[in-house]
Amino acid sequence: MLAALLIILPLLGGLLVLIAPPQRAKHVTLAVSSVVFVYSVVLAFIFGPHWGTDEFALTGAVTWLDGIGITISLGADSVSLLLVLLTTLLMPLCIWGSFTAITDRLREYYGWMMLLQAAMTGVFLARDLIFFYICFEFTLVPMYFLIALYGGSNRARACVKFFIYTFTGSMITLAGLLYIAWRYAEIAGFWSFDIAQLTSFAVDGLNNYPGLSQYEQAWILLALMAGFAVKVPLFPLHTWLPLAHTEAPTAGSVILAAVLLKLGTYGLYRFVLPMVPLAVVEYAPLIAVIAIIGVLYAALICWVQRDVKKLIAYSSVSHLGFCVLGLFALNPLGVQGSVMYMLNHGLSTGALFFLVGMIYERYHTRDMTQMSGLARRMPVWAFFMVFFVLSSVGLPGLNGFISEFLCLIGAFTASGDAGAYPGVLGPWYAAIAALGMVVAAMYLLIMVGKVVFGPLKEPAVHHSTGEQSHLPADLTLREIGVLVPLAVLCVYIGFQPRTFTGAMEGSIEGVLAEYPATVRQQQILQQADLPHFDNAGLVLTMPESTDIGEVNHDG
Amino acid sequence: MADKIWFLIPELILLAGVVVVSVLGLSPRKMLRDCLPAVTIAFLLIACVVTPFLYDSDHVSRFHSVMPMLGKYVNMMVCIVGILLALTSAGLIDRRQEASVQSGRAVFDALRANRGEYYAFFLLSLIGVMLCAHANDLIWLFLALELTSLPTYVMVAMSRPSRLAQEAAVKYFFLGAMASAMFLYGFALLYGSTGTIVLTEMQAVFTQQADSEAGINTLGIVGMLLALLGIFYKIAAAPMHFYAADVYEGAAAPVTAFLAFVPKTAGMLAIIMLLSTMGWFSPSGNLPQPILTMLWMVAVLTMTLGNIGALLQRSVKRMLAYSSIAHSGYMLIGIIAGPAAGGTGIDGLGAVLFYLLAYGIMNTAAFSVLAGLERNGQEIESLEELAGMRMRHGLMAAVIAISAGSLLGFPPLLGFVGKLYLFIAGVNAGQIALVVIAGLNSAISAWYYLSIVRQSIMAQPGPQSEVVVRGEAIWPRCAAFLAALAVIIVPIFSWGLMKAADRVTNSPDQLDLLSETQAYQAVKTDSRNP
Amino acid sequence: MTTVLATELLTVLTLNQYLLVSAVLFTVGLVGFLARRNLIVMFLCTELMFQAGAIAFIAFSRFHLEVSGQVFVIFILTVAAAEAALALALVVLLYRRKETLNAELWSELRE
Amino acid sequence: MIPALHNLQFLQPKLLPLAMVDHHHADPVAFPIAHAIEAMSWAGWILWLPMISLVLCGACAALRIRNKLPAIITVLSLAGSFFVTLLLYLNYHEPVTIHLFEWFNIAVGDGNSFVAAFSLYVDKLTLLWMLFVTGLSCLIALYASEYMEADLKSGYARFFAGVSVFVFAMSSLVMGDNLLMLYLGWEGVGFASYWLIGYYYQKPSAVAAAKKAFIVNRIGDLGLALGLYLTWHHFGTIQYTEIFAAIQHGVDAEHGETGGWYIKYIPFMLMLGAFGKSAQLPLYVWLPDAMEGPTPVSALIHAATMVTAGVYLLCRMYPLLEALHPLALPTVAWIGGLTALLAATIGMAQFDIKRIMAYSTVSQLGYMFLGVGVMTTYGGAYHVFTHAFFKAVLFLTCGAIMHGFAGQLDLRKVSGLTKMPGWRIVSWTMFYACLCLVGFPYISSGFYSKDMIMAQAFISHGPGFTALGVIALVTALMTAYYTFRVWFRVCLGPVQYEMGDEHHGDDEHGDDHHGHDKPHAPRWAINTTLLIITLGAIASIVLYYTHWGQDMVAGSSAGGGVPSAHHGETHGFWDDPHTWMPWVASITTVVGIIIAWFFHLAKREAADQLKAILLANPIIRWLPTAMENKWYVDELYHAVIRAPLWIGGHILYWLDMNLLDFAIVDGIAHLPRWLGRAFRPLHNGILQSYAVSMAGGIGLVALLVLFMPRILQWLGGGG
Repeated sequence: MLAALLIILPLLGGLLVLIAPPQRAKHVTLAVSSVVFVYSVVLAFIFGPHWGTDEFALTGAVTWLDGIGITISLGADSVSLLLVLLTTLLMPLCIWGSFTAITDRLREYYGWMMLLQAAMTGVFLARDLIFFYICFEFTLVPMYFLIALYGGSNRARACVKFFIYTFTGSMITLAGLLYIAWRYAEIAGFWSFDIAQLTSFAVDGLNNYPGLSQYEQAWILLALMAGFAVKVPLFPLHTWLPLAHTEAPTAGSVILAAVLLKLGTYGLYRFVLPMVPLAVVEYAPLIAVIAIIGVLYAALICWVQRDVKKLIAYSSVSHLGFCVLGLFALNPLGVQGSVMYMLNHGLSTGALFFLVGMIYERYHTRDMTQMSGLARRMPVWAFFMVFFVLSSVGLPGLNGFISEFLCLIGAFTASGDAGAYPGVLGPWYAAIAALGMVVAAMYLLIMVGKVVFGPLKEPAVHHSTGEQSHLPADLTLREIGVLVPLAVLCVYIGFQPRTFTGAMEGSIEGVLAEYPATVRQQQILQQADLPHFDNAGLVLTMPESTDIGEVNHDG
Repeated sequence: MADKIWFLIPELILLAGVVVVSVLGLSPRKMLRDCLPAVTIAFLLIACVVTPFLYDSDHVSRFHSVMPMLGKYVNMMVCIVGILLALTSAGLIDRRQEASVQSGRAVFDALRANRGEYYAFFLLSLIGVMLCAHANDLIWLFLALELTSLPTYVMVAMSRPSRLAQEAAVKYFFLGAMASAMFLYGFALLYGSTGTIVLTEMQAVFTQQADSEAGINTLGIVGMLLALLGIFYKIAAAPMHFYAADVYEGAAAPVTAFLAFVPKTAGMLAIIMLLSTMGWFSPSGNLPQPILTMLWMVAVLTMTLGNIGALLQRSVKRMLAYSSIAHSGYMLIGIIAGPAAGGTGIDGLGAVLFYLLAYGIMNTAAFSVLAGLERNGQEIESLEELAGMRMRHGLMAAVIAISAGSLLGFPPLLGFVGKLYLFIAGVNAGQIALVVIAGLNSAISAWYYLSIVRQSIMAQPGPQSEVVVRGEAIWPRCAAFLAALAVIIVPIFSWGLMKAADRVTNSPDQLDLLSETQAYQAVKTDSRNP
Repeated sequence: MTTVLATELLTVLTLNQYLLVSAVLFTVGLVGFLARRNLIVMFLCTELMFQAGAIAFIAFSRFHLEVSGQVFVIFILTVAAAEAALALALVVLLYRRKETLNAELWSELRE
Repeated sequence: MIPALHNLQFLQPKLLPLAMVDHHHADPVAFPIAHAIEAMSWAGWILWLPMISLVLCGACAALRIRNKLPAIITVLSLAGSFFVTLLLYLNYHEPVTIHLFEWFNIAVGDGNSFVAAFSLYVDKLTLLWMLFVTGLSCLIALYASEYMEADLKSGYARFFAGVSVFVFAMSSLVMGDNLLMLYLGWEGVGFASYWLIGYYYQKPSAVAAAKKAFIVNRIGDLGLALGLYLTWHHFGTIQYTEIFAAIQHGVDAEHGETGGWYIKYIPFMLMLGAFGKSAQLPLYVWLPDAMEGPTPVSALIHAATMVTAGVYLLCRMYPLLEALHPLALPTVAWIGGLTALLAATIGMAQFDIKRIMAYSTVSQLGYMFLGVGVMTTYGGAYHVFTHAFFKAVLFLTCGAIMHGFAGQLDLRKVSGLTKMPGWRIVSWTMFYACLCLVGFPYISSGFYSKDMIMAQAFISHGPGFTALGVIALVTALMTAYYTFRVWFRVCLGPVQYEMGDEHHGDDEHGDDHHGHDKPHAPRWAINTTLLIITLGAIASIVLYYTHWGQDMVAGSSAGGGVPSAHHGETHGFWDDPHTWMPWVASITTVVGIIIAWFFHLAKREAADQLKAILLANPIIRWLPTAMENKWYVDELYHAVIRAPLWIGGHILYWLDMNLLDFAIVDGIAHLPRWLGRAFRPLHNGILQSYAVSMAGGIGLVALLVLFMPRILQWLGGGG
């Protein structure tokens, strides 16, 4: 039950905050979250031999609703542990970053942060569907209150929209998950929500009964996408995001972008890909097209934004499109890229939200037209801004490039004729999505050009709010301290992605285990329908064994 | 006969309580009058404690009922929620009179005092519910239902000295009488179809009919439909739900809480009793198609109409009234699923019973907050009056937010566990569409539950909410706190409760099957954690 | 064949005819309940519906040659009496308030 | 030689291009391929030294060090890099790869991995490029240490950090042993260019130019990325060694079939990248604007080194270009030729000397592409080499003028530089560089390299190559004209000048008007640098005669483009273009210089008269106007690409907010509410109406129950 402490400690921290004096709340939470971070790093070492494999370690379970098969079972494989590390790293930074921004209702604020951390960690560690769902949903509550109590002027609308949108989606997801569990129960004779069991059942069946049919899988895919796609968010289900981001307090935006959105992609990775391979193979092109539309659509919208924060929010939509595209490439490169994207987007977009927050704390505005050339007033800030923008743009040598590149090359090579992992996308998908790279450079650099560079123009501080910022013109050491770890990681990942990609290899191979056979099977079916389906000379290399039941693990 | 009396001991205890409180209520000594809620609670506690000892296997095996174990769970549930409700009601009745007695402006006049009667009716109604669980013939069921309802009519009327309360009572009573007539007529047809009023015998007859070529005869089906529709009035299910909003709004908050739980429980029990005669325990295990169709439609209509109705409300009580309608719809999923559907040990009825308890607790929490605060001597009602509660009454704000979350079915609160169980039961019975509709309904309901949260936690106090103060009696707020605590803590231990709810609906011969399933699950659990 | 005595008429009455009467009574009660505005009349209509049930019970009891249906009727009458008492009490209460028994005037509680 | 056009097999879907390309060499792609060695990892210091310099400069910036320390650090480390490069050159025996550290290594199934390590691919082409890159960088950094001294208080460290980044990125571009490392350098130099163009970040034009450079380059990078993906897809590797091995192996048995039809797009995708980086049509527009950066940057990045990356890429990937598509090289040639011509026409009509140099760079880059395209990679690479030196000199002299005259760059406002004290070195090195640029016979390096390219255009057979040769000659004429137009105007003639309005550095340090009223001549750092680089330019003539350059190119992947036999065969004068080309080119050049002399020195007013005449003529008027306005290409791009996208962005945003969010999402969210409102009248508070509703509801339910089987049947039948 080593992993359980990752959830329990923040919960205890939350309780501790409630009894601490308000002015000490931030220190308490910072201490607790730092301890959790250190502990998670220790766990990463304890996890040691399991890195690079698809095994789950740090497992443990407590029975809860036994008769209906619900246990609280935890465990981590390499991907989930990495995401846990991302969470535990960001949380102390968020708390540290909020020291001056939050001035009232301190205990509640930090209490919610702790709860949020517990819930997010729970999502990544859950090995039981229902426990996963509980944590997945519960993240809404702290976020709701963070926006509702500490947000901007339009926060009421933002938090309700955020809540209801994601809640609606996940209700449908719950139905889909229950359906899988039911089918399992029908055959097994008892209910179980163990993710591993259900996954193996969904694909391979149980006791000589077949797994889920393609028709069922399609419906389940739809149900699961309803929840996860909203969370990601995929076009056209993204409209809650800009609003929520714009209104949330800085730390809230950071967490929202860095971790909460990843819950959606993590859901896709953990449930959609392994559980419904037949449907995924059938609908991956459609999802990829939606993702690509999202990439370009959001990118163009970013271009015309005036509010910096909204711009970055829309850029999240655009970026996560790449992430989903990589996921549905269904080959190791794409999925590696996608998981890397989850980490990298967390680091760079998180940092960008921090930076915007720092500006907002000083000038109480984020309107691009009101400020210009801030590099002159705050060179350190400008350095970090440009740095993270470049990371976000995908400059090689920084982290963003790694993931973007892998996602695109994954999608590119995901054509039916690819060797070990044939896919259902292809060059065109990647080529069109890659236009997003260009547009991303446009809108981000235009933003930088307007805000960071150019002749100095500082917004008049709104006296109506009555609060003159107590902060110095440029960043304080605390603020630099928040950004530096992120920047260091960005560079490290940029030059040593192997640390991470190698760690995830096994898990990703496990997730993709079904796909080569499934795709080939579908190709055979398609070919039966259309003997000359590609006049461009695409020749299929057909494996000798085309039995879908036989899965070729290592070729 | 003795066996029957044996199981009625809790009811008899409460009956004694009725006598005691109605006498005590007339006492000229204020202290005695003031301890009426305590006395009520004491009797409820005794009844609750006594119950488990009654259900030993020896007696149960001699108890000829469709569901011999049902009473155990229901008695305890009713007593526990009853305690919360009694706390909520404390200080409600005769407030004006007591105040003038207190200030010395008037002397106590026993003829004008209602407090004793109120608690007597309170207990009588609870007795009605308990009797529903023990019913083994139609007469008993009919009388139990009437015993549950009739006191509530009076309670509504006496709950507050307001025209609204009386209007509510009239509507409740008249429409209730119509509904009673309907299910009575349905009972008559059922009797006509089977020639017996004893439920176990009816069950045998219907099973026989179902096995025959002709199937269950039309008279029986029509009678069942009519009886169910009549009883739907008790659970405020569509289309018999129209009264709910008005009545709940008109009655005082504690009584509304009572109405939302007690008649609903009685109705659910009656529905379970009636349906258990028809199909569930037959070899096929299914309800007849028309019944199922009707239940399905009613479930969908109920939850949808309840939720969309609630969306428009500015009055919290009205909103919760509609939400109560919607919750009946959710519970009907469990009814549709039926007991032990699919042979996987998931019991739809258990889910309903568990949900009733959950609903009783969380709903009481919400209403207790309304009862515990007041504005100009009136209990608070509208959303505007909740505004900024967080700053003035932080604990109450937390309670109402928690109960709203739980009513919404938000994990990991009690309402979620209940709803999850219902959904699993529904899916288990193959009712995927129904569960999806229920899920979407939950999403719709998020709108108005969130508006409660938003008003109480986020909004700044407005002119209407600034004058909201704590009520005189501390007990409603205690009830609110206890219930909210339960909403948070009970989920952790809910499997014990579920198991209790699960076993009750199984007839004795099925208990063996259940233990087998559990043994299987034990094996499964072992294989999972080698 | 042309002249039939009333007693004979009773003996040839079948279950269906009783049920028909019961159903008609029930319908009359229901329609009356829906159509009339006077609270007392409305209450009497519900009584009609109750009695329709009672008639059905008695008819079935005779049909099945089983007494419990008739026992049920006793209880129905008792409950009806209880309801009547309650109804009258309420009606009096209301009449004191508004000096009218028109049900439509009591519609303060509404959307 | 080149696959004949009538061979239309490439249009057929199942193309196996390798089998069909008809090479003009007996063994077309025989060049030594590198093999990995363990030793020599010290070569990594070429990359690490600039990196260290970057970190130290960053530290200087953070510590607010306001002296020349950053410059010293940078110059020393770049000198170190150059030294290491030199060592590498001296130790060079055969092509090798040197592994530094793991970067990408991802298993992709079937035991294959996607590998892209930080490894160096060292062959002669690499060394050729690295020698001038590191050498020139070091010198130009030295130059900048003086040039940038006005900015000591604000951006000095930032500038040298940028230079360090650039050298690091350029080194990885050139030395990487795989396409991904090349891509890293590719984007890296783009970023360095962004950094340095936008150095004067308070100048909106500089910021805009930086942005434009980055974004236009990104379009090229997109092509490069797609080329990379295709390469990976087809060859299953992105490492040069393996790609070359596959190419040399001929028909690739393993991947030949699975590569599919799109394999033949690899060259075009790579080309797009090259066009972006090397400012060719249609992506050249960023380079003239890039002159907003400090002049050393223009000299280093936008003239000598970075912009040649495209040529490097084509040389490096020459075997692919040759093998994969018959039209690949002709496309390069045509793009190059047209770019050369277009840029020259624009260059003739500009007044800003730095911009003229910029257009001349674009034009000369066109020559290089032309060279590669007509299959003389040697010519292309050699022109890169010579151009690096003389163009650096030109820019540095321009920079010196700008520095001395407070930002004055208008050639009409500075005159008679040779006669001013202290400007001699500047004007005469400039003179020599101009000679090189125009390719003055025999004494200038440009003569040799340009000649090689133009001659080869007439030798090689390809679609319209002869026309390209003519275009190249016309361009040479124009080049001679506009180059000497600058020199005659600025350096000769009466001593006249008008100071610019620019003061270096910050506005806040306005007291620092050291050069505002009278010009100040350059000091030792600038002069030394100019002299050294000019010496380099002269030295490259020697290298021609020693066949050093030819040797360098021949031993590399670009070896297929080194014509080997043209000196051996003797024909009539007009038979071998290499024989007559020097004469024709020389005459063209001299004519150009004479025209320039006439209009811009002998009779300066004639130029204005000519212009007036041209402008007065309603038929021809558009020509000078269009030339002066750069053929309106920027405006065209704005109207065709940028504006529609921008408007599209606005439309999408509007739709996003109003249609998607408000109408659809909120609309759906409000459906329940509307539905609720529809049911509201039923709750009218009247007892009877409730009863009626209940009864009606029961009736409805009863009806539905009755008819449900039929409804279901109908639904089932209908569905």
